[in-house]
Amino acid sequence: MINKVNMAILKKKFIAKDTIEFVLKNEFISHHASPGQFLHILIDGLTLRRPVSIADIDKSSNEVTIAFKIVGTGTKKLASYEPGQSIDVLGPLGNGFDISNTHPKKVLLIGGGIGIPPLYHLGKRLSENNVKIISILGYQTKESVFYEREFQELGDTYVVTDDGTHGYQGLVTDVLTKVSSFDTFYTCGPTPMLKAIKERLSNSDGYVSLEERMGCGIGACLACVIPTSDGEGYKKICQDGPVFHAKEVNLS
Amino acid sequence: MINKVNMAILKKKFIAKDTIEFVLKNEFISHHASPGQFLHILIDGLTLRRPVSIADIDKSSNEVTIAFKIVGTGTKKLASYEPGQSIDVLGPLGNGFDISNTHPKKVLLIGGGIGIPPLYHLGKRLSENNVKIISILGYQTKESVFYEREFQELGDTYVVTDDGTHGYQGLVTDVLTKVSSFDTFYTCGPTPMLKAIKERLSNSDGYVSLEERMGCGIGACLACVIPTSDGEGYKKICQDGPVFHAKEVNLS
Amino acid sequence: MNLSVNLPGLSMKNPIMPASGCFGFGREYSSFFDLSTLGAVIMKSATKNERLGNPTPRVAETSSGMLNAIGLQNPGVEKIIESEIPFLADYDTCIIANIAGSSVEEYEYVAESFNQTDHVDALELNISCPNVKEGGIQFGTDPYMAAFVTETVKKVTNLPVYVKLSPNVTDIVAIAKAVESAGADGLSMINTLTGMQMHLPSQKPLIANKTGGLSGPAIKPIAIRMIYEVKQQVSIPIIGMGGIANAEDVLEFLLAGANAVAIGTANFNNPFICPEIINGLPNVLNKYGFHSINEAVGKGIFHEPADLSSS
Amino acid sequence: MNLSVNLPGLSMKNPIMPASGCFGFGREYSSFFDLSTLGAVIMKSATKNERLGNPTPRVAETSSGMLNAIGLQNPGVEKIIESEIPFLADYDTCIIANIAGSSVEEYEYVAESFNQTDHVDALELNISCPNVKEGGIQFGTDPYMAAFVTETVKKVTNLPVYVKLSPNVTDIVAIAKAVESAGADGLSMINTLTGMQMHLPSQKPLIANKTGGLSGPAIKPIAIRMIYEVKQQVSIPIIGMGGIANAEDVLEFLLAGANAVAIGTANFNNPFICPEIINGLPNVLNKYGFHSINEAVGKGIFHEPADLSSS
Ligand SMILES: Cc1cc2nc3c(=O)[nH]c(=O)nc-3n(C[C@H](O)[C@H](O)[C@H](O)COP(=O)(O)OP(=O)(O)OC[C@H]3O[C@@H](n4cnc5c(N)ncnc54)[C@H](O)[C@@H]3O)c2cc1C
Ligand SMILES: Cc1cc2nc3c(=O)[nH]c(=O)nc-3n(C[C@H](O)[C@H](O)[C@H](O)COP(=O)(O)OP(=O)(O)OC[C@H]3O[C@@H](n4cnc5c(N)ncnc54)[C@H](O)[C@@H]3O)c2cc1C
Ligand SMILES: Cc1cc2nc3c(=O)[nH]c(=O)nc-3n(C[C@H](O)[C@H](O)[C@H](O)COP(=O)(O)O)c2cc1C
Ligand SMILES: Cc1cc2nc3c(=O)[nH]c(=O)nc-3n(C[C@H](O)[C@H](O)[C@H](O)COP(=O)(O)O)c2cc1C
Ligand code: FES
Ligand code: FES
Repeated sequence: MINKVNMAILKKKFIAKDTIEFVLKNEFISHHASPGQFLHILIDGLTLRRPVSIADIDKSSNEVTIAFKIVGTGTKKLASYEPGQSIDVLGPLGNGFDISNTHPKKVLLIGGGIGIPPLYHLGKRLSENNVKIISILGYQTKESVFYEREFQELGDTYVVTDDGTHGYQGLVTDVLTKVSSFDTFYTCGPTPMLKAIKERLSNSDGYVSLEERMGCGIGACLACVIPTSDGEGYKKICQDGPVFHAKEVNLS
Repeated sequence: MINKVNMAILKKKFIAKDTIEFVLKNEFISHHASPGQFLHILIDGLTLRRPVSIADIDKSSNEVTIAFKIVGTGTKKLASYEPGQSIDVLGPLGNGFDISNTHPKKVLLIGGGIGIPPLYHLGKRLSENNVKIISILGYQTKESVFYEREFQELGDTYVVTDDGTHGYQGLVTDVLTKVSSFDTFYTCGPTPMLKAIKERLSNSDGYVSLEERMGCGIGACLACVIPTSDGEGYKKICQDGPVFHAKEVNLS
Repeated sequence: MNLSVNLPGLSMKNPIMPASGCFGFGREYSSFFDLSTLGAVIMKSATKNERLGNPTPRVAETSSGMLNAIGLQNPGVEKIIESEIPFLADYDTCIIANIAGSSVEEYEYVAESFNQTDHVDALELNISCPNVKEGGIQFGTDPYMAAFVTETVKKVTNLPVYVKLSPNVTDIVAIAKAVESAGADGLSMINTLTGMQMHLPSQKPLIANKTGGLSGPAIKPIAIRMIYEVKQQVSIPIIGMGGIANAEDVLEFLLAGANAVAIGTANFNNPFICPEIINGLPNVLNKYGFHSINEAVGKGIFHEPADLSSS
Repeated sequence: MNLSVNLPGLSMKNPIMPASGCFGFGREYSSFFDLSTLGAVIMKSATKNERLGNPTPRVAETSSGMLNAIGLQNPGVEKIIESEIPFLADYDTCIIANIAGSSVEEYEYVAESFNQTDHVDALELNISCPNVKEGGIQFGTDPYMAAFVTETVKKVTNLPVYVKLSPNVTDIVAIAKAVESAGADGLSMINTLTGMQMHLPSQKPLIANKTGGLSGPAIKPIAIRMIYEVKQQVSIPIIGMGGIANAEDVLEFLLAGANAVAIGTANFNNPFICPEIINGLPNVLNKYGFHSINEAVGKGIFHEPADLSSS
């Protein structure tokens, strides 16, 4: 069930360079959203809403956390909002990570940059279900690092930076060898990273969360399609995704 | 001299229905502006600035007062600004009321609705120079009345409302007969009112302050012209005006 | 307040309908509100066969607008008749089928296909899609071609035909008159303006298709002008669209000469926009002294008593 | 960073100039900043005799844009040469004279008149003003007429001629090629799109002239698209304009194929916009890896290796 709601901004925090965390309050979203789902946020003066993943939920207090990076007009404007204001949100949107049907014992989370927030929400839920979590987190540079401690609390965490200023130097795929076996991987981040992971882990069961520029966010406008791997059709990232089984879609 | 300045909003007050008064702070404007001049205000999200007259100035505290009515998108947005914020202003603009060269002993101010604010600034300056002030103020209805007490402090004041809910019922021209002699009149308000006054007081010396939709506000774009009464040319309201000698321009 | 509007084939409870391509086939929006509140639904363009559309990115934000190059992705007319129309037919609203094609034969085929169902009330002939390589806009920029495809479709369909005009033309009145002469029952205007945005980081056009169609409030003044011009030269009704975002905008379109209006881009901003506008319309009409929709239609067309301009 | 640009007749220290009609003859803006910082100044359109323009209101705000119908008000070419050019000539900047007319003879007359002064560096031929009853846009919407007026002006002037194109056309490439063949030294694009706004309280068009020209950020995607299309088909330089509001926008125009740019509406928003953009440009060029203006020109024109779109 999707709704258009107002979410009050309770807290605002700069958690890394150009990266902001909002704690928002809304009962409907906090009770209906699952890991991997996103919010479609109306930003003053803009025509199109902006999709931002849910990074955490506290059902008891109806709090919903998001974390986003300032990359353009929309995120810059969103970053100017202050606690006390509220934002118009369409959500929860999309199909999140499938965690009800599968019963992995040990999972690998691989996040790149601003793809990390939805994995945190996922990791927390899985860890509540006693799943063992290993995380690989990739950032550009030391200043961009966020949620490192939070992931460490969930389990073994490997941090890489492009320039080696924090953690290992290199790409998330460079530390894959350090990880022993796992049942399922879940990944979210820039497309080149997802492609590399899909190739490297082609023998493993896994899920990728994708991004695309969106119009409606609800499956009506066909802005956000991705070809399916059978070459026969398209899936809508906003409605069928953003999370897909790694084998289902064609990343090109 | 014109400048682009930031003016901090010090105070905000609803002074009548849909009518807001801002006290702004800026040294440059407070020291350079004369009665009848206006500010060209940049409003978030809009392409064109909006002209608003200066309603009062306190040079000692560098405070500049404006009063405006919510009539459309721009004024609505402006009305949403709060003390603590500041506004981007181009000013002081235009040619104000000529009070240095003439030496009237007794003047008549005739204001209609949102044309009243610049007359208040004028009245205060004149009254400091020991000029006797008589005012006629016209409003739509009781709820729209503002600055009545302020004008009474300057001198005899006649208030009219269209519907008679406050003061006399009728138009400002209906109470003209109550006013004994005066040296000069100054008027600002809706064009039909200005026309009626110009006709009724065609034998008197007087000045009208005009309004027109503006582009640049500084005389470059020719958006705001008014035909001169000799039929031979145009004047620019933003630069040559907004105040003109009543005989100079053709109100049609 | 009586909001009803009667146009060829369309007996509508109000003049508000979602625009083609911005509402899919109604399914997604039906979870937000009862589609029976709408005057009509204009479906996404249908082609003969399934189309997969253009590569992504397909949309981009622009100042007060957006670019799109979806590329007429749709499951093909048969699937639409089978799977989508029965869903919509359950609602108490008019159904307009938008048809597109790469050739006159394709338009003909698709138009004829819709004769199979009883649930479609009118056709909207999309001769103005800027986002496909062949067909689409080329039919909409040449009066002769526009008339020819209109005539062809009129021959095979038993439904009223609204021709959707492209704003990317020197003389929209000429196209409007040509399709009227060719038998169009109404006009739909405007489709998007062809635009482009450069993506600075990659130094190439942001939209994968390079150009896209510009829609949203940015284009409203162009839509109003074109409707105003066309209204004075044709006698068939006009469904107006282009940047409508609130009930005041609807009245602006009515005054300029639209008989009803469609709402596109604004659905993305607010999925409840159509019912909100329907609810707001009586107050706005009232405020400006109107007692019905028809009373406002074309009221803003202003014939100057004399030429006051000093050229 | 080297911002200099050399175009026919224009040896400019940077590619930034205020657009015609948005800067008068520079006097008012000279109180805000030193006009010598500008690459060039394009003057308000000049006609043979003084023109008083259209009735007011002449401007209206639209979403991310504005409508204007000034109607080419200007003191006439003689007065401009006498009183305005000497003022501008005192600054170290190029001067472009924009010329307009109701007839080919008028264009010819005005163009020839500018031979009297040594201070004008180039002519901009306004065949695209939508705000006057006769002339202007009619020359800009027909390739034959556009070529004819270009050719005529070229014969009488000793200055390079930049032809200012109208976006209100089906095929801007055809017009661009026609004026190139007729001898144009450059193009200036785009002028405003014809638009209209309805004023609800009075139930008539807000602009007294009814229609006006739409400018500002709203039209930027249309300008970018047209420059991109034209650049690939002509070899003369392009002065780009339409909605530029910051240095990033300038780079977008350069990538699409503009050699220099003009800034119109944004001057009203911020009278310091031209010097601010000039100051900001080096950083923006740097950020995206460019070392000069010329390096960026046309860099965004992207020839797809193969056709990836599935029509
Ligand atoms: C399902 C989904 C979930 C997302 N979750 C998050 C999140 O949790 N935190 C976060 O910071 N960002 C997230 N994003 C990306 C976010 O939506 C974009 O960064 C944002 O829309 C950019 O808007 P803008 O106006 O600031 O940038 P624009 O000015 O529009 O563009 C600036 C740059 O942002 C990038 N961009 C723009 N739109 C998108 C998009 N839809 N997807 C990816 N990149 C884009 C482009 O590379 C562009 O160069 C998510 C995107 C999707 C589709
Ligand atoms: C020199 C000058 C001084 C002014 N001083 C004041 C003042 O002190 N207080 C005040 O409240 N208003 C003043 N105005 C009018 C004020 O500028 C307009 O009310 C304002 O620009 C409307 O903007 P908007 O976006 O809210 O309205 P819009 O949405 O643009 O229009 C709403 C309505 O406002 C009216 N309007 C719009 N622009 C103007 C304009 N330039 N002049 C007159 N009416 C307009 C129109 O009738 C229109 O129907 C002044 C105007 C001028 C030219
Ligand atoms: C994402 C999107 C997809 C569209 N698809 C179609 C389409 O398939 N067929 C069509 O005739 N018009 C299509 N249009 C054009 C709209 O129906 C409408 O004419 C245009 O967007 C102007 O209205 P607006 O400004 O309210 O969006 C589409 C527009 C958008 C934004
Ligand atoms: C108020 C105004 C007056 C204009 N007058 C002229 C003119 O006299 N001659 C001309 O060629 N273009 C004129 N233009 C068009 C501009 O030069 C420019 O081509 C157009 O506005 C697009 O640029 P912009 O979006 O930066 O304003 C005028 C534009 C505006 C807004
Ligand atoms: S954004 Fe509209 S279908 Fe996905
Ligand atoms: S507003 Fe530009 S000349 Fe007056």
